[in-house]
Amino acid sequence: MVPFIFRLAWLIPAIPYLAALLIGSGPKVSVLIRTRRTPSGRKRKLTFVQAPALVAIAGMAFALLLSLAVLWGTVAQPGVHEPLSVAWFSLGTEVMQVGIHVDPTAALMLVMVTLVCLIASIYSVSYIRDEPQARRFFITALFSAGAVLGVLVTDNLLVLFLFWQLLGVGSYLLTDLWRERREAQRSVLRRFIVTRVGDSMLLFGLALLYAEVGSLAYRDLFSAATVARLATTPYLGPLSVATVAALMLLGGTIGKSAPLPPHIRLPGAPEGATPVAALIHGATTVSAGAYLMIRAFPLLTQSGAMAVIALVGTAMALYGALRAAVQSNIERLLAFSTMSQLGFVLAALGIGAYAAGLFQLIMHAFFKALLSMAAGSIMQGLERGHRHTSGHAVPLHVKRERIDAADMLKMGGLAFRMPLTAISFLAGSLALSSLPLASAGFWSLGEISGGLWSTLLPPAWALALAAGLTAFSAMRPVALIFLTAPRSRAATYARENKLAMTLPMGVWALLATGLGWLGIPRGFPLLGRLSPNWFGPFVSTSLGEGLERIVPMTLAWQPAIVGVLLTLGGLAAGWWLYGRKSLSIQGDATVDPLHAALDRMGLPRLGESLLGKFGLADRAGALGSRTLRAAVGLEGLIEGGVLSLALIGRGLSELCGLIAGGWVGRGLQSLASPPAVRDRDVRRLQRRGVENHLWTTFVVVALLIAILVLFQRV
Amino acid sequence: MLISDYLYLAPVLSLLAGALLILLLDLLADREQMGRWGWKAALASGLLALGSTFLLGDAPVRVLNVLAYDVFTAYVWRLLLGALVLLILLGESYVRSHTDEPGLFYALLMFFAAGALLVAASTNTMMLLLAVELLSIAGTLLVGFLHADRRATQGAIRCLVYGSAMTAVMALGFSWFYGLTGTTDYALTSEALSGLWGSSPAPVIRPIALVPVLAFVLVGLVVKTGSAPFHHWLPGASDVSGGFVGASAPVAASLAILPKVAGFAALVRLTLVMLPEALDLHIVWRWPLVGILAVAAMLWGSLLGLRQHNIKRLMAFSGIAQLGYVLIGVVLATEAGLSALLVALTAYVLAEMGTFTAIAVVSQKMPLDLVSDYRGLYRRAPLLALGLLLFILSLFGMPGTAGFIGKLWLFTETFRAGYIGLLILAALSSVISLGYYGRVVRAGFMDSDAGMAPVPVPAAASVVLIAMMVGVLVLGIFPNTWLRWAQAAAQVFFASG
Amino acid sequence: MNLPILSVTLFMPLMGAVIVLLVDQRQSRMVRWIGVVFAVATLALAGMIWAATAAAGASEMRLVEHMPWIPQLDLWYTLGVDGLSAPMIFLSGLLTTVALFYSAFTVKERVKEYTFLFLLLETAMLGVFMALDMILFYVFWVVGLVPIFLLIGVWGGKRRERAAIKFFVYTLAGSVVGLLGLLAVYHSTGTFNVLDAAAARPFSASPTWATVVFWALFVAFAIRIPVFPFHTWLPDALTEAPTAGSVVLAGALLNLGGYGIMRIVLPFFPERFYTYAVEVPIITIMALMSIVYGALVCMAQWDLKRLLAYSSVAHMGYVTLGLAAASAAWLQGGDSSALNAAASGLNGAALQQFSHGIVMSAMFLLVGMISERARTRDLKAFGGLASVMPATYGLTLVTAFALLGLPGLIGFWSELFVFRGAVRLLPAAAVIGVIGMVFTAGYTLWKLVHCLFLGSLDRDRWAGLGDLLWWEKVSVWPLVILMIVLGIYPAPLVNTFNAAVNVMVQAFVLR
Amino acid sequence: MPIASVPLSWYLILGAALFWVGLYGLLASRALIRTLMSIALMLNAVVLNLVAFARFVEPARTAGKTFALIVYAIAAAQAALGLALLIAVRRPHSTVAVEGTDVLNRAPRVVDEGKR
Repeated sequence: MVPFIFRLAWLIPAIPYLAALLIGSGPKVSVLIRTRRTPSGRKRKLTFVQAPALVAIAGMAFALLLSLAVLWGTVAQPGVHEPLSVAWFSLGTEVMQVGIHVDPTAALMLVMVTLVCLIASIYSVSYIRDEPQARRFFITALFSAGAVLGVLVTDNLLVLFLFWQLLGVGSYLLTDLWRERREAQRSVLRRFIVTRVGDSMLLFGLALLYAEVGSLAYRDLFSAATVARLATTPYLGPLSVATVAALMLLGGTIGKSAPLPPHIRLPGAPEGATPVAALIHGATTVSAGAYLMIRAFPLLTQSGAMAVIALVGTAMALYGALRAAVQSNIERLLAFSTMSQLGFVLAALGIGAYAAGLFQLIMHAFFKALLSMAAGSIMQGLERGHRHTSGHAVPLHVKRERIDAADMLKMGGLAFRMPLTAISFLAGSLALSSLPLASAGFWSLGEISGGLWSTLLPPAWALALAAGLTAFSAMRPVALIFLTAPRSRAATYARENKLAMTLPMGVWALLATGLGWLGIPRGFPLLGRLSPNWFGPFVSTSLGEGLERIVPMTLAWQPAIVGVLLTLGGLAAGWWLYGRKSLSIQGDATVDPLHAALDRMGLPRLGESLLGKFGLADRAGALGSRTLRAAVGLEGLIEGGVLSLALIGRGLSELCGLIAGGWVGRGLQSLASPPAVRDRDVRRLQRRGVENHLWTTFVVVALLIAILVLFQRV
Repeated sequence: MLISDYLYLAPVLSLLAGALLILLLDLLADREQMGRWGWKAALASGLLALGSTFLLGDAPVRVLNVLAYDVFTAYVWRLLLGALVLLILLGESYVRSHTDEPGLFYALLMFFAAGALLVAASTNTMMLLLAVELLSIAGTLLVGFLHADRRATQGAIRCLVYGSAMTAVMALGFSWFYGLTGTTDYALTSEALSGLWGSSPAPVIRPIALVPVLAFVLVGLVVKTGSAPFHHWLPGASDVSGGFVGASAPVAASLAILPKVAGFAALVRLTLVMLPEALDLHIVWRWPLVGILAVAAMLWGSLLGLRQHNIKRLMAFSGIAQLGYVLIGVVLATEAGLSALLVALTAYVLAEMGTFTAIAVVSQKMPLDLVSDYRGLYRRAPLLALGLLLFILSLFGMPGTAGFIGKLWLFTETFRAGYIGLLILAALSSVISLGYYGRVVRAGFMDSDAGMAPVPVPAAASVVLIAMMVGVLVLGIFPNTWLRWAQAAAQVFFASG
Repeated sequence: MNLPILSVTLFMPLMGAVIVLLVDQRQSRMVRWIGVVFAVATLALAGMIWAATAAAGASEMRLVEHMPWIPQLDLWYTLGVDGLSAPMIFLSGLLTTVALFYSAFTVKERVKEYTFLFLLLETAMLGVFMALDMILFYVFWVVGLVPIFLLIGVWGGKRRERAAIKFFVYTLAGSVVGLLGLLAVYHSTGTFNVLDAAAARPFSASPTWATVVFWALFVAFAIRIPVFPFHTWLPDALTEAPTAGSVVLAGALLNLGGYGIMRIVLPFFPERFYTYAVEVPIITIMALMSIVYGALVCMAQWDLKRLLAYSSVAHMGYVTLGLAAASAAWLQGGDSSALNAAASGLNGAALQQFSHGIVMSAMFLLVGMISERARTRDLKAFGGLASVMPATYGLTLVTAFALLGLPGLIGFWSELFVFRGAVRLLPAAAVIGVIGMVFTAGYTLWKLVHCLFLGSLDRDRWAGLGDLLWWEKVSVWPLVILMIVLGIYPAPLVNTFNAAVNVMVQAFVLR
Repeated sequence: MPIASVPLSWYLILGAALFWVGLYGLLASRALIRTLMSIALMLNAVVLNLVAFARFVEPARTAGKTFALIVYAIAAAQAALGLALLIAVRRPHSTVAVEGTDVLNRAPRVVDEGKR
């Protein structure tokens, strides 16, 4: 039974694609599920659950079921399974195999991703307004979901890369969602290209491994023997193949996971599905990126890149947290916090804390999903409030004042207007801030900083600082959105959303907080006994034998205390700055106390640069256009080179002409130009017709021949 | 066996007879009748001559002690006579519309051809001189054929002055040969020359002193036959310098084909029969003398061709370059090299014939013969344009055409003989020649035909065109038979020695 | 099996061309369909050839026909296919078919000559891939230039004159150099047979000569690929050619260059190739310049077809890079990982040609369809076409992704293989080449997708453009399907190439 | 001194001198008549050579003399032709093909530089 389930794992990524295909080509039916009374009193069909949504939900549910079955299978038989492997093509003397790889890590990730996608699909049903849009939305969503599932089930870096790239395409297809919006498209493109930088590094790494090992299957690449060999094979200068490959994979991961999700929501854009899209694309992308690192863990541990990974992770964590702390746009805030969280994961892997990293990754996916959904709910509520204030009588297509529903400075006091959302968001925020005991994040974070504490001290401090900042930026939106008084009319009239939206959030909130208990380290006082750490041993079976280099899940007490203190401090600071009293409003704009504080401290530039108004993109653009101009100029040069060859030919020809007509040819030329004929010469001769002279000539010549022929005795 | 000797002269005699017959007819018939019958009579005698070459067999024969009839001669004669027949066809419409003396034209053409045949076959310096003179006088008259026209006459004068001077130069060279050996026969000269320095008494004259003599002969022959760079008269004969045609297109074609082929045959004979291979003289002749001539011809023709705007001049320079390549065959002077020479020469004749047919047709409409007159030719006369393209490609050496086979063989043999520099220069000149070939093609195919009238193609001309196109292609793709002929012809000089 | 299937295939289009010549000018409809029918027949035969070669193992020459052609010059009519040429033959057949089919609906004037030239061109291309005699190879190689020259010159765009002449002079000049090289090889080895000559290693005793001849041949082929400093004819030619002409030129004709290098230059002069790819890395630099520089110029281009042309240059750069990488294995005799890397590089080069053929043709078709509708090629004039031409948008999107080497589409494999070879054998070049990938993604998506299809639509101008008609879809779909199918399951293609490449690598690597 | 005792080289030197004089005349002269005469001079040089050679090399046979005769005949033919052409140049513009006149009326469009 179990092998059979594993064998079916390939269906998991296939299902979303089939569903997408079905939606793309299927009949355009809409199912009416509800009618509503409009203010004018007439019944109008308002809300549909479209066939696309149904297909998508059914597909994701099926995928989830399968994933759960696979997870069950791995629980029953932990360890690595490769139930399927077929020949793909041959290159050189090697045959490339492709198949399925199932292990606890993959199974957990599968469940996580399918679950997130399923919930998000259900949740987005209430968002989607019209059928074509739904179609496009679900196709892109399913595309991405399928891609990340593909990344998870394959046994082969090549296939992983394939799906990895499809994931990029999935994000890219968002452009299709916003066909007419140039700005959004441009940012999607920009993101794609940035990702592409990472991808090309990854491809390089892949090519390197392929060339050195002759295969890209995990079992060949990450076997102890291979890894050891790669670690000792020199490649570029002092770097070994393993190191270079690890760095390249790291580049791929960063390229995939670190860039912000596309600037999704423009002020006043009507589509509401965007946060969900962001969730699916963003969360899945991040998981895929980190999954690569987790997969390649055996290689990383043997390479010289571990410290680099840890440092990069720390830097990302700190940077993301810093930037998240100052954002006033909720979506951007969440995006930067995602980046920061990925940094934590990388840092964990960098110190060899495999289980902790994975745990952090999964937990993050859960609470970030929660936060995203809550943010979507808030924005939706705000829009409803906005519609309420601008009146129902105005038809949809008439242009009216737009609001930026993601701007937290325009919110405030929503706790009572949207209580369910508020509770969910709070739960997510606390999880994000890794508040002890109340969140899943605490355990993993504690472990990571503990690990760093014992190996690299300065990064450990940085990481602790990042945790504090994360806590601050988790509290900040809570305070800004839900506490004090509303700061705009839309916020004043905002309303709680329908159950289809709030219920999934509620369920999710419970999950997000509860799951963390699965990973409490054994050494933790009291709780360590209460809930034995099942997670670590379970996932560590994913690693092949001889590769378990996992930092024991001990909890050093110094970092733990520092971490708790910093977290609490961050939360308190957030509340103190934003939740204590209403923000002052100057004119139209709300003053952000943080920025005001930074200004007062004489660091205005800091806030701005953290907000991203640094102009780096412009500079890069200018450099780019200079390069392009140079390239085009070079083209002219080459053309000129060819032309000059032609000119040399022409010149030679002129020279010949000169010789022909010049001093060398002067003698010849006197022959070449007809000699002058003088009149008096002619007059003497001009008695008979010319023909006769010609005739004479001829007769003479003919006679001559005759003479020769007759008297041929020479 | 005097009678049988005359038998071997049948081609020449039938041409002369044809010429005399036409002259006779010319006295009796009026212009209109002549226009109708003249070309037919000429054609008949041309065909007769051509046919008779096939009846003569392959065995080498010395005719009247001054001519050699062998496979080589037969090959060249057939080539010449084939060209003659086509020239008659080609000239037909042109002559009818351009002159009131059609009979004279054909008669001159026949004399011209007869001269060419004799040049190709002669094995005696005296005979050669005489035959060249016949060729050159008939040629001069042909150039001046539109004699009422002043500029045509000037072209003829130029021909005459040049030609006569070169006759003198060549004759001087021959006189020295005679003086050294006491004979005018090639083979005997060769023997005598080898004996000259082999004998016990100290030689009268050192071989190096003969180099100027060789140069005289070479220059004279080559310039007379128009295959070298010194002959401004050839482009000049068909030029537009005064804003007018020097020679009509059929005449230009005749000048471009007959004397050159004949001249090459004579050159080959001189090289292989008269100059004993054992002697340094032979080497001197081949490499510095003929070789330099070849290089000069190739580069000069290609480079000056670039400057031409008149298509006849352009083709004349292209012809110079082409014959420069052919001269390489003389430089090699091996059996294969000689075969290659014949092949290249034949390919040249085919292409040149075709090109001049096209030019003749167009110049009936637009007598200035500027390249720009060919604008949009593809839309005005597709057959003409395609033919022109094909011939030009053949001249360039495009694979699939006869020109390629010739060049390929020549180049292969050159490589084998180790004349790498020569080869590279030939390739270079080929590339340069693309410049002007490209211009013709561009005018014909790319330029718009706005303001240009369609060009009607006379039936005879289209027959020639199609025949040449087919010939160029067939010989380019299935050249086996042709190559066998050429090999057989070349063997003549090597089988015995 | 006694049927000389290669000859039959080779002369099938020529026969069609002759028949076309015989049909009356006015019956253009009939002419068109004769052309298509013959192209389809050839394609079917080409498919059979591929299948037969693959079935027979593809590692050595199959279906060989050998008879004297011009014995006096030691020329043989020798045909044969192996895994390297069979797919190329199929590709040429496919693209000609697509081009003729598409032209059957678009070309209105001088249909007869047009069809004739296309069929002639097909014979020439097939001939190059089949010929095993150097001069036979050369004949087909050069003969193919004339039809394309006329296609550009007569049916081309506004500036066709310059483009056609440039093409003519450039390629013919290159071919003269090539001929000299081939003659030199003959001089050295005494045979015109490609395989024998390769086995004999021309000029192995004389490095100077080997260098000279190597460069002559390399330049001759490099002009046709085209490689960086010799590429300037391509943008003009591709821009001015009619759509179908661009399809065949970009898709099939450029492959001749790479094929020539694989078949002739590399096996003949592995050590020279090694020298100039590794020790004095001129070739490698040329390849990298093609990649990076081509992509940069693409970014600066606003003319749709020119853009594609430069993108062609950039993509063909990978071919050269793959070859350079393969040659770098020369010194590493016994090392099986180096051998496999070299095989990978060669496979990558071959595949890149194939995939470039398919993808670039599809792109040229699509772009041609758009620009012919819009009567402009200026990218700045477009935007938002996705809403009026959804099918075009979808197809272009897939093609663009194939162009930038997305896994799952055909373009990816070649890049992977090339890099696999380069990473192992030419690491520094691989680093730079990888950067080119980023650029490619940039201009492809930005120019071909965003500027054309996204953004706001100029309704006054483009509302009436209309989506693809049935025959346009029929022309593009086969290519797109191939991109996807071979992208997911490249084995039919890769295994065929690989069989031949393994043999080649074994042959040229120093033992 | 008797004729017979004049050595061969004297004849040859004279011949060469004549030839060069003729060549100089040919190159230097712009008048057709003079040109033709120069050519005749060159041919005469050849004849002198031939006769001298015939006398000294093989007095018994006739080849050299025949050659000399032939060269004379050629010179005569050339002279005749030259004179005929001379007259043709000066002949009034009477009968001319139709196209000819037409062309003359068209101004030359391109000055060809290839020929000076």
